[in-house]
Amino acid sequence: MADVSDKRPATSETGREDSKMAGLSKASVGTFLAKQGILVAFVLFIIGFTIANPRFIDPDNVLGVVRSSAILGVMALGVTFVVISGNLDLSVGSMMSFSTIVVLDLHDKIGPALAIPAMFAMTLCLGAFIGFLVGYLRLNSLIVTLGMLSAIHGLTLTYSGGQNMDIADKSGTWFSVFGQGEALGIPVPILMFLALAAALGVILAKTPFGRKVYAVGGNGTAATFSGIRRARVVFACYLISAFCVACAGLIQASRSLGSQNTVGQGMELEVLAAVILGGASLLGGSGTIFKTVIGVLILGFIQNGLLLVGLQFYVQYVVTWIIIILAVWLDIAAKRGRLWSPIA
Amino acid sequence: AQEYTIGITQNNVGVDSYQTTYEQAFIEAAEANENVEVVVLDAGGDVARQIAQVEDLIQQEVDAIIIWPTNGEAVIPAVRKASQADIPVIVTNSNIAEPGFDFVASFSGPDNITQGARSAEIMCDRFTELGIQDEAQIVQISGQPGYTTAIERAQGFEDRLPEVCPNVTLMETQPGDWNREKSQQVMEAFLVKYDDIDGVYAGDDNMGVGALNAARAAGRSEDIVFVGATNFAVGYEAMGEGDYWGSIYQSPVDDAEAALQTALDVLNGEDVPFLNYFDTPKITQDNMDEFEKPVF
Amino acid sequence: MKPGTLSTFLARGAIWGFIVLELIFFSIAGQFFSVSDNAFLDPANMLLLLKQSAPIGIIAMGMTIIMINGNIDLSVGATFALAAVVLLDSMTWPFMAAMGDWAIPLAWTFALLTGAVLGAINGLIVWKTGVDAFIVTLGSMLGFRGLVFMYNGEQPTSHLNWTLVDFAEAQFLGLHTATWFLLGVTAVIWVVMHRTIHGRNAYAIGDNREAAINAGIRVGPHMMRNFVLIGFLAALSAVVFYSESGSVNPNDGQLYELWVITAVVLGGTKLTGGSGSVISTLGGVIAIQLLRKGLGHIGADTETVNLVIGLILIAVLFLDRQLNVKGKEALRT
Amino acid sequence: MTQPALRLEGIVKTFPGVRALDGVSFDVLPGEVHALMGENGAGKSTLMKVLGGIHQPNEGRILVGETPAVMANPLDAKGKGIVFIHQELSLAEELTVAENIYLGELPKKRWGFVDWETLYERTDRILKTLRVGFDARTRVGTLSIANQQMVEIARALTVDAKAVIFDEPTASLTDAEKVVLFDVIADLKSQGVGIIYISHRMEEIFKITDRISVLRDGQYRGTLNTAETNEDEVTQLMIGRTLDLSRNTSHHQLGEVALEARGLSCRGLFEDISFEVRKGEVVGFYGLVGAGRTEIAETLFGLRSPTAGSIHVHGKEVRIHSPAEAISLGISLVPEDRKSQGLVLGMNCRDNMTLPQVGELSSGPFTAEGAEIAIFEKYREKLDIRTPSWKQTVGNLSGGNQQKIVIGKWLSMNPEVLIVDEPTRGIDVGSKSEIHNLIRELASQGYAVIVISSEMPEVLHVSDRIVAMYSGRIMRTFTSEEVTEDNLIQAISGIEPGKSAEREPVSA
Ligand SMILES: Nc1ncnc2c1ncn2[C@@H]1O[C@H](COP(=O)(O)OP(=O)(O)OP(=O)(O)O)[C@@H](O)[C@H]1O
Ligand SMILES: Nc1ncnc2c1ncn2[C@@H]1O[C@H](COP(=O)(O)OP(=O)(O)OP(=O)(O)O)[C@@H](O)[C@H]1O
Ligand SMILES: [Mg+2]
Ligand SMILES: [Mg+2]
Repeated sequence: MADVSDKRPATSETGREDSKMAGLSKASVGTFLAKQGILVAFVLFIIGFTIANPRFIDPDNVLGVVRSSAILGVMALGVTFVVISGNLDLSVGSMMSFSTIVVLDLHDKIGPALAIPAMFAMTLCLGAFIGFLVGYLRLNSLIVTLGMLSAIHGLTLTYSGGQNMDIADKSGTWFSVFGQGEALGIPVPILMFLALAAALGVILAKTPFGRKVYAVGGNGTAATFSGIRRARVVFACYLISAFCVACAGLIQASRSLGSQNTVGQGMELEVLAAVILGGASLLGGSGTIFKTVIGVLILGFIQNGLLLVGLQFYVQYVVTWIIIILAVWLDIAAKRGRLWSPIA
Repeated sequence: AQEYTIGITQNNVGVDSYQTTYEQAFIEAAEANENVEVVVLDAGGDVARQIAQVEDLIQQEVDAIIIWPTNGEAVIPAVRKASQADIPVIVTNSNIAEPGFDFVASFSGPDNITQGARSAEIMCDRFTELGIQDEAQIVQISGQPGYTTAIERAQGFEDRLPEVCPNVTLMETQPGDWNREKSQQVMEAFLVKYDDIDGVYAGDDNMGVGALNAARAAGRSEDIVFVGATNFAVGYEAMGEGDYWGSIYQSPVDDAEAALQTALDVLNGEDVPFLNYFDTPKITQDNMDEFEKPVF
Repeated sequence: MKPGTLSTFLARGAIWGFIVLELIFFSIAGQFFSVSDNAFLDPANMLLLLKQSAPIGIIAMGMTIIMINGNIDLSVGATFALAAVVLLDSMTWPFMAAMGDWAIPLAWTFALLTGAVLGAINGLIVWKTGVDAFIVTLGSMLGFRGLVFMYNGEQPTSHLNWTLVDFAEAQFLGLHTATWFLLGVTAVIWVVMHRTIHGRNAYAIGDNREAAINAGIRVGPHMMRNFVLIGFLAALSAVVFYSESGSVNPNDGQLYELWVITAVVLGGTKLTGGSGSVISTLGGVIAIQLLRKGLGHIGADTETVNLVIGLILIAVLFLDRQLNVKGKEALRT
Repeated sequence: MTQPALRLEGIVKTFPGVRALDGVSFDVLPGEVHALMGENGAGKSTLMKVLGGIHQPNEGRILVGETPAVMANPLDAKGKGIVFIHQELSLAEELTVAENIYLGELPKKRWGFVDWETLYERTDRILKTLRVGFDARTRVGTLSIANQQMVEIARALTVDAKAVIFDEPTASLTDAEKVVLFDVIADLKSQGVGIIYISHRMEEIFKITDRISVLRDGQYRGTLNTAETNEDEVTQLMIGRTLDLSRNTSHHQLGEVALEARGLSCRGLFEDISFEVRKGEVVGFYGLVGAGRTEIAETLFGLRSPTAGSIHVHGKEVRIHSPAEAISLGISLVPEDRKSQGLVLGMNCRDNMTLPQVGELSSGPFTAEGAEIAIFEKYREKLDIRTPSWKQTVGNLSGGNQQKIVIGKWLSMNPEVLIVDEPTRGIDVGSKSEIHNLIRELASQGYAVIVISSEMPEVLHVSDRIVAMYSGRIMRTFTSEEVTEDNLIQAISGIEPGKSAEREPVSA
């Protein structure tokens, strides 16, 4: 549209430019904070813990923390998809117990080469079942996965007869590579975590499927109106989550070559905390894999840091509480540009 | 003989294989005896649920109630209700608190305090063998916070250790929640934090093996004496491999059978001692051949 | 009858229909599997059912409001435990011990205050920081639990007061003390939700928070009041339950939040807020308790109980939705 | 001169990357209807939100009467007698009409109990003056959008207002309801209330307002006396040029039948709908709210299952089970409600616009961001979408610009059959005529277009044929030569020439 009346004096034009330039650095710091508030929080914790106990950043310790966070982390990657698509997955903990027990049991029965794919298939079936209920039947995901938390636990107990599951020949199996192996000096669990994070991060950020996940979580109705098959997307998210759980179960099983039925119990909330700490909204439509990784690391380092400082576990609880809230608060305060909530 | 219906409410089946094996052994023992029918309930670790289950058993008019308390004190009023309804109550595995003794016919189970003490002795003996009884530093990984068994074992251990090995230092205690994985994480942190760890006491073998795994990964398992309790199959194997020093032998099958037998004895009007401890001997690499490998 | 009333009734009534199904099933199955000669439907057993529903039920009433508000509270289990610790421990304080049985009401007050204060802490954080209630209470679930442990280490906190136990075990008009509390709380919350301005605003805020803000409702303090309320109710639940049992393990109340939420959602309250009813929540609570009791009655083992409870939750949800869908013209979105 | 009821001085409001208001000053006299006009995104709603205490201005001040007032929050504004009827519906759907109207100030009894009697009585009194067909106890969620808008409007009558702000109140109202609204405004006016009236509809502006203030790019452009000006002058001030708004006279070569419905029915919603759209043709669907037009569109788009009848695309009978299938058949739908159906508000502009084709655009397994940005830029220019960049979150755009994103989203699909449902709701005059031209242009390129609209001028302007609907049935189909305003109104009111006035309606 032609516009002739819009003339401003040249001086004011440049004046505005100048003020923009001056504001730029400040503004860009602001935007950075707003975008990566959680990262900033993370760095602050690291510094704090290091001052409290310098061993904290000992490379061995760091590797150790990342390695033991890997199991939680791998699960959190999958749950990130589910949460972004606007749903919840509380069943990952007991599903992980299931995969661990199954793969350990099958290891001795049919050998690791068959046990691993068999376990993945079974875990994916569970994921597909949840995906069907939540995606196609549109049942409330919180209750469905809460129900599955209990049901899968029952399934695991039935499968194992409630017994611990241990591999008979612990030293003679290559199966231990997933949990205890190293490549290039880096533990395999970390490599698996990073590889999965990279792959899933790309899927989420760079593929049409990822875009659809955001759309379905952001506004499911609008997504349907845009020709997105919502049920299919949700279904796929649960499959991804189950796949990640299976990977976590694999690492877990391989790490100790034996396990109890409750190995993943209670992890669902930790996983969710990591995802949320990473800034994903429970309402769906927001979050990224990178931030989830940060969320996972924050949780892992908090736990480890507090152990190193030597606090009683219950003091750790309290400190974890404070840190989680501070981290999320910092994150959203940076986003909205003010510390206190505008709610009257 | 007379037909009896016996109800049992367990603490938390499925949380570890000890309790699961106990449940199975209990059912098998009951099936083997044609005079008994059993109602087997699981409180899932929740006191409220356990109290409700006792109420339900009273309502169902069973002949005797066996209870594995989730909390040795909280169940006292429920137990009182049972005794007011003239139903004898047998406590199993971990005892209820003293004010409840009046309402209980008998206790049958292991003595967790003694177990803790024995673990301390095993540890001390080993240190003495190695000649480090005057400088050794140890850490403890305890069971799920708040559970009687966990508390009693820790207490027995901590009380006994200074008596037998006054110069051994217990540097730190952290809970491993009866969980192998959790215990492994705790141990990983200990290994970073302390350059010199000579011994680890774990509240059960499951956690003990978790700690062992951590030490193995760090290449420090050789230098550490691992002592647990409730000898699990994994612990037994690790002992066989020479990585794990000792534990306390406690069979859930004995535990369950003792509980059922005590209940039957009470019902048959026999004289039963109030405290019916079954023996839980020490097991170490030295004497492990005398024991069968645990089934759980 | 207005169009839609029937379907609303069916939808709202789904949980009661389910309860009836459960009763029928367990009565019949009980004939075959139960070792007991007493019928499942025995009135005394049903009265027990109500009593046993109280600990979860009282908290669920508070959770209903919180969820109608569009929030959630995961810390109720820990609040429950901490209030219980205060209740039982305070009675051993020297000046309280000196008061004899008069210490009881005071101890109750302390416990209830504890709950309210913990709720206020949650509410204040939600209000002032704008952090989502899910995260705030997920954090305080840990934090409050930490406080419980700090109070008395890993030891259980106990104080067995038989006066208190007798009071808690008493029956009035056939109903147990706990049942009276449950029904009383349900009635009060019902009145609050349907008759008071606070209750109506709760619906409005959950339904469309922006609209509520635009209309000048002070959303922050409103939500805070609800958190105080649920903290209070969690403490009340503890007071009712621990008066009878007299001892609290530091990890008591774990997973209560999940059961409470399940009951509330089974009762038809939307997780997104804006709609829900305390009466249906009561139905949800009873349905869960019935399930546990019934499975115990027919002697199901642990594996089966876990499996069945999980699948039934899903089945109820499915049933509920089938009934709901028929009421609306289906737009396939 | 009388004391102004309300006065704004030098208001500045910035959002990250946007200077939404740039020193705006104007005043409203008591008993005056003051129009606020401007293009989409000019800052009208933002200015009103500043007045209503929803936003805080960066600079400038507000005077109510003579006293400077700070509106820290909506409650403050309300307390100072400023009532705000929002552009986007701001209602709690689960609550009743009465509760919504008195939201935030339900009448109280002792102990915080609601005084239901007073509430219902007052509400019913208000509803009576609004002549609506629902009562105080109706749940708002069951009302049509138009009726929900009436509930919003009813809020203006609850308090002793000094000033009432109407932000595009007529965007989803039909003529009958508009008449009621104008009566209400006249009434308020006679009580000496100052009224700010925002609308993109010239005829309304000239019918009811006294003065017109114009905003452009967040800047105040001047105030005109309505009686002394005309549409061209206002348009010139708003967009810098004048427009030609007339009836459609152009005709394209019509091609084969692109889409045909035969005896299509959906129980309770519409019955026995038969029509066809040819390539190159624009068919307008006109009718009252609730006539069932949206439902027909939804059925064609695979969102509803018809209970009878058939749909034919290019002569072949098809069954459409989902929007995805409809899209693959070349059908696009610009939905009625942009907020809930059209947009993912939390997503950025580009992603929203390319959402339906994100899969097709992809290069290999990855999204083709460059191609997507190109599409966005193309339609940003074509539709004059005002946004700092494609990265802007759609929820932060002005209402009209949001609508343009939805339109762009479906245009960019190059559909063979384009269905647009109320396409220009909330769109400014300039862009509106752009969109109309675009629709004509698409038709000339051989697309088949269905336009559903409740605005008669719009239907008349763009359509080759007009289908008049009443209560779920097609009453009559007009060619653009036959149609007059009179016979169109007759048809949509259920009056058929030569027959008795009422036919039995489909829905209850
Ligand atoms: N919360 C916000 N964050 C960022 N930008 C905003 C926000 N709200 C409004 N804007 C921007 O401010 C400008 C003015 O928007 P406003 O809603 O006031 O326009 P309007 O005149 O009401 O337009 P319409 O006629 O389309 O309703 C637009 O460019 C819009 O994108
Ligand atoms: N009188 C009414 N009372 C309650 N709801 C109604 C009424 N009329 C219509 N509705 C609902 O309002 C919505 C809008 O009406 P509908 O889409 O049928 O009309 P339409 O012909 O598309 O008109 P428009 O496009 O102008 O809204 C529909 O969901 C319909 O169910
Ligand atoms: Mg606007
Ligand atoms: Mg419509």
